[in-house]
Amino acid sequence: MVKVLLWGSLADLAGGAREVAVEAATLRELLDGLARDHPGLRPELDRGVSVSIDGRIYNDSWFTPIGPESEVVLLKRLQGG
Amino acid sequence: MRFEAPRSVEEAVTALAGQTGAHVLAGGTDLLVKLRAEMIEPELIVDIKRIAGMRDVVAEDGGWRIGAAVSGAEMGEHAGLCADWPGVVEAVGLIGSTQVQGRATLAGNLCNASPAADSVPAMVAAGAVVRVVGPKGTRDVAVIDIPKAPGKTTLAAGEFIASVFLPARGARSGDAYLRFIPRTEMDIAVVGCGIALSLDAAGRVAAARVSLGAVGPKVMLVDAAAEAIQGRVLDEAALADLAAVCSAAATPIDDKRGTVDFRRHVSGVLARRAAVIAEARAKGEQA
Amino acid sequence: MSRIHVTTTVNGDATEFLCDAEATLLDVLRDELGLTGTKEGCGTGDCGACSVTVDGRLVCSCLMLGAEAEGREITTIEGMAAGDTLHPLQQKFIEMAALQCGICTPGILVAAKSLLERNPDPSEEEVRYWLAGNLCRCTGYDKIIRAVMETAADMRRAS
Amino acid sequence: MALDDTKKTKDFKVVGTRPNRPDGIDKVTGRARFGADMVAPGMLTGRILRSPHAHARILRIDTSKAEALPGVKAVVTRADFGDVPDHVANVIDNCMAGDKALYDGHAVAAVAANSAAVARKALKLIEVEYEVLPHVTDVDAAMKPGAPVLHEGWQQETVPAGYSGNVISRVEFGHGDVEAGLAKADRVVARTYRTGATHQGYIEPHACLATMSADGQGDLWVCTQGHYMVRNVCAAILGMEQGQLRVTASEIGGGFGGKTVVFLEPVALMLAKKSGRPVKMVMSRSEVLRATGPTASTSIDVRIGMKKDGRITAAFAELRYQGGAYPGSPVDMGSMSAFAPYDLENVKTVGWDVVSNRPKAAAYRAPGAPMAAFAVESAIDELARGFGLDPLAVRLMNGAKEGTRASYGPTYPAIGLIATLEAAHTHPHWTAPLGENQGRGVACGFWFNFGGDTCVSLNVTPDGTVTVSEGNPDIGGSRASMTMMAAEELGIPYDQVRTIIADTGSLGQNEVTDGSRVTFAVGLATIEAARAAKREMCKRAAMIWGIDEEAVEWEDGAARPAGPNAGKFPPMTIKEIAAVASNTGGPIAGHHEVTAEGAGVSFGTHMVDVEVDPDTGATRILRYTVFQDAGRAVHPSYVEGQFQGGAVQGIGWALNEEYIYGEDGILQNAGFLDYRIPVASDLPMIDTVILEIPNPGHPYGVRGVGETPIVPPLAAVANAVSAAAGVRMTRLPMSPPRVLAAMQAAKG
Repeated sequence: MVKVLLWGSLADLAGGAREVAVEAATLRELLDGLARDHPGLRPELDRGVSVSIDGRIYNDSWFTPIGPESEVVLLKRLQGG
Repeated sequence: MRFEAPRSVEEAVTALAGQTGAHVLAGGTDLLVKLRAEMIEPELIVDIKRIAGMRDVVAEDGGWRIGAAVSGAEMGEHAGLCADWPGVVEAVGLIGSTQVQGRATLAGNLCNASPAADSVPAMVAAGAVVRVVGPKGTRDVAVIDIPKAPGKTTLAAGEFIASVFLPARGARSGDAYLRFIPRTEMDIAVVGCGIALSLDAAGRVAAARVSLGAVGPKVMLVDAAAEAIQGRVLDEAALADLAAVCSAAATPIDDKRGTVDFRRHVSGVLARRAAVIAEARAKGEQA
Repeated sequence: MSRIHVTTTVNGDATEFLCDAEATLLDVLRDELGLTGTKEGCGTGDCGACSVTVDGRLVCSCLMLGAEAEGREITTIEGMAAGDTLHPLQQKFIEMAALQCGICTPGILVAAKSLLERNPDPSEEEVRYWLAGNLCRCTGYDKIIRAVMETAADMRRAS
Repeated sequence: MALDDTKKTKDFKVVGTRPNRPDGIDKVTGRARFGADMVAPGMLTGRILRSPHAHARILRIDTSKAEALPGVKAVVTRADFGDVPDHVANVIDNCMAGDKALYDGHAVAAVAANSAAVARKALKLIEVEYEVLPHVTDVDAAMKPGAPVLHEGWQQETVPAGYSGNVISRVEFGHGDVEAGLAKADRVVARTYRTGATHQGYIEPHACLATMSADGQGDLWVCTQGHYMVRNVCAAILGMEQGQLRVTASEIGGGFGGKTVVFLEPVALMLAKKSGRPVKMVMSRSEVLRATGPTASTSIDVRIGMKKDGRITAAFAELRYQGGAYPGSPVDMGSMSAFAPYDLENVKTVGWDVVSNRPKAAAYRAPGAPMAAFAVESAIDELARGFGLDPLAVRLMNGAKEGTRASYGPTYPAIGLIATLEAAHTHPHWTAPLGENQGRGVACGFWFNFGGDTCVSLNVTPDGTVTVSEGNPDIGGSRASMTMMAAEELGIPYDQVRTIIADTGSLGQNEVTDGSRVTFAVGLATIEAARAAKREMCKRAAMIWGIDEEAVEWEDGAARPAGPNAGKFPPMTIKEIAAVASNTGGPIAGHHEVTAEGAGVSFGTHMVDVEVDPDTGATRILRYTVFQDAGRAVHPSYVEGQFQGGAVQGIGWALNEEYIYGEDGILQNAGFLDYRIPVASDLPMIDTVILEIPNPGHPYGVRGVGETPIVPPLAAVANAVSAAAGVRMTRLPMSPPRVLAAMQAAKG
């Protein structure tokens, strides 16, 4: 199981837990698992998120591997100028 | 729209006579902005730059007659003007950029009738007189009497300014113009102040003219400011009185460029600073 | 509404064109003569991107009518290099990275050349005030000012 | 073949030098073609009619008189676009108003005519019947119940009850217990800060030239930060297949985030479609200011607690950003970046996205971060000065480093904040004497940086020189940087490589030039494309020599036999291999397509001295130094240029730039005269110190550098002005009337 840190207001939508565990070995499995296990997160996931895996930020790459000990943090989808 | 570039004043007067929607073009730095913004839709533009004398600076009665199409840059390169009326030259030099200086004129700045025009308070302080030509002939008018309201002048239909006359400077006299802008260049004056003064042999103010711009619907000549320093050495007390009178005389509005309080306060600040410069010039010091 | 016939000199070449009375010199240069090196950034004389010289005097071409060009000598950025030999300012701007996007560059070069023709040894303050009407949003002006001053120094040494 | 994954500094031959840019001569001679410089045979002029109201229902648009005007070839309104896919609905509504005009300058109709004069006249003949509605432009006013609501039913589930419908979303980040942390502080600063809306202020107005054929093929020439984005968005809006619309990026005259969205392009295509003629559209400066760009105006509450030794015990910020007429203000980024430079036990940010009757905010260089940094860095400065502590020492004590848990969640890898602070602390600027009415300010800033979809194609020509095609408009010298990285990797001289920006028909999808991504992501793809070409050239040499591919290595621009059994062959240069490419399997190329991830975050520290005129409140910038981590400076001159340009944009934001709306909701300063960006005479030289803490996510260690430099200056200047004026300035811009009023109020 991968532990995923949620941002504050996202935690409220996941039942209040700041950290949730998801069975996932890749980014895609992680996002699918979150949507499945925590339907309250779906609107935010649909709007798009970025994911920090061990301090590196990923936006799109589904098959980015995630280790069981990886630090995984959901972030609002990054924008730039 | 038609464009004409007459070669004589008479031709220009004829072209303008009876023509509605006619505009005179000298430097064009205001006119073209309005044209582009569709604030005006002229039927006719009369370019006066090709009229003989319009681009000349001529000595006259100890003063200088400046053709209506003489640009700010040309004034700044004229040694006689710079020596006699540095405040007026600096004021016109503050209008816009180097590029705008290549075209902008005293007459145009005056006829644009913006309350914030930089050269106008300086001309008013200098006691400048413009020569107006038109269908009814020629008349000389003090600069202070040209602006009527924001964007409006006292010129009659078909009239235009042919030249600006800066009188003889007089002994122990100097002028200065300062304005406040948020940046160091390229802004419209938030407050402007022109001062011309003469000193007596003892260094007291013998005569003064103090003008303010951008703090009322049109440029103002502040007689009370002149009275406040009349007969006095410009010491701290005199300067403080001058500043107070100017702040009190200002009748500004709040707008995107400044507030009432700010403009009142800065009117006094600029008057004080301009007076010091004018005094130094009157004493023949570099300032 | 008939168009106005204008005979003038552009970058040393005798040139004729027809223009509407309300067309600016900038419109004429860009749309009639194909000289698009002169840029329009504002149309109100506030940005300097349209700088050209008229009879040697630096002006904004957006603030001058095309019809006024009759009999004048206009110089634009396209007239700055001699064939494939760049003007020293042009060369220095490239070497010192004095441009990023490059939209303000033609106007700044025309203005800087005009400055150095009048004042071969300008102070930093003089360069900054001379160019105050040429807006640049990319560079913060630092490298532009340095390039103008270094070019002036090079040109003084060479003369 | 053996290829090192990362190069060490000492190995670089091209990277780190300062060659002339490949587009230099075009740009100094006026030959470079920008958006408005293109023409097409039979071209029409397109123009847009814009709303004179801040908020109005559009009851009726009658275009018949305009259509009847001789010379008018097409008139377009929102109705011509019909239904569009959801993801571009707001985009087209912003380009052409639907039921309501939502801000002063909102487009309501467009014409194409055979001259500009006819087009102008035609606009005047379009009759629009408006029902003027109440409007709101201030962020705090827009949030209040009872405020005029722009969009009914758009509020997200994240917003609690009791807020105006203009509040679109709420977001919260952080960790620890802020209230408990504040209780431990020796002093808590609690203040509200406000920033005005600023515009990106690029000197080149938006421009494009569109053609549409009857068979559905379209072509677009446009100044944009992302022509692939333009293609995808326009195709969706016009119901075209993406492959049928070819977009070519012109040279771009500045963007800073403001050219990451479409404004004219779908309209120009629709006009071209209806008229059957090419249509060119160029905005005026007032259109640029009224209807493109700007950034959000903000209102931010900050509470920070500090022990008297300088340790921060807790930090809280509530950020309210109005992003104009449609959702999507950069408040999320502001909330995530606000406390990113600090190692905090207790931290929380709350962000509110608010709509109002202003043009929709576009990204502006590190979108959302400068305002947040202004508030946070001001509060930290006030605390440090209040305790008599060195503001840099306080930042060093609390600064984030490798292993710090960021306020937005993740744990930092190697980062450069402390390096910038230490460089600032030991720099002579920090201890230089100050005169009367002068003050010095410092502030830190952070930005994420991105990667994203990227394609590069590298081709070896028959004579052995190299062309590189990339898909990101070159906004500040990136062709030079790509050329350098290709030359570095191939071991050939810089002048043997030429890089071009390819059109959308020539490469796969490329993310917009944004997020400081290009030198990082396109650089990465360029290096990988070069490596692919090298592998191919090693293979060709191996064929010629009759040895194994593995026995060939690439060094200094040539294939060489390597290893004990490779045999003794003289090296084959790229030119020699290219000359016989047709005999050894065909043309040689390398290409790389990637969604680049792993852009390294970036930090900077700025230091500024100012003098404030006590009589007028006018501020003069006396000295300015930027310290920033660039990871690896590929072309140091362009890195410096980014630092300097970002700093000066921030100075403008701090001192003079702002959107000024009247009571009527009309923008009062839609021109460069009163929208006051810094001019040359306002500024000193901007000194720079480049730190290089390599990004492990890039083969050469590159980090994006473009955005971070605009984050610290708002606060750095505010801290300096506050020190010089003797009063804390909490509102931007610090225009002279505001500074003077604050000084007078402080005197009592």
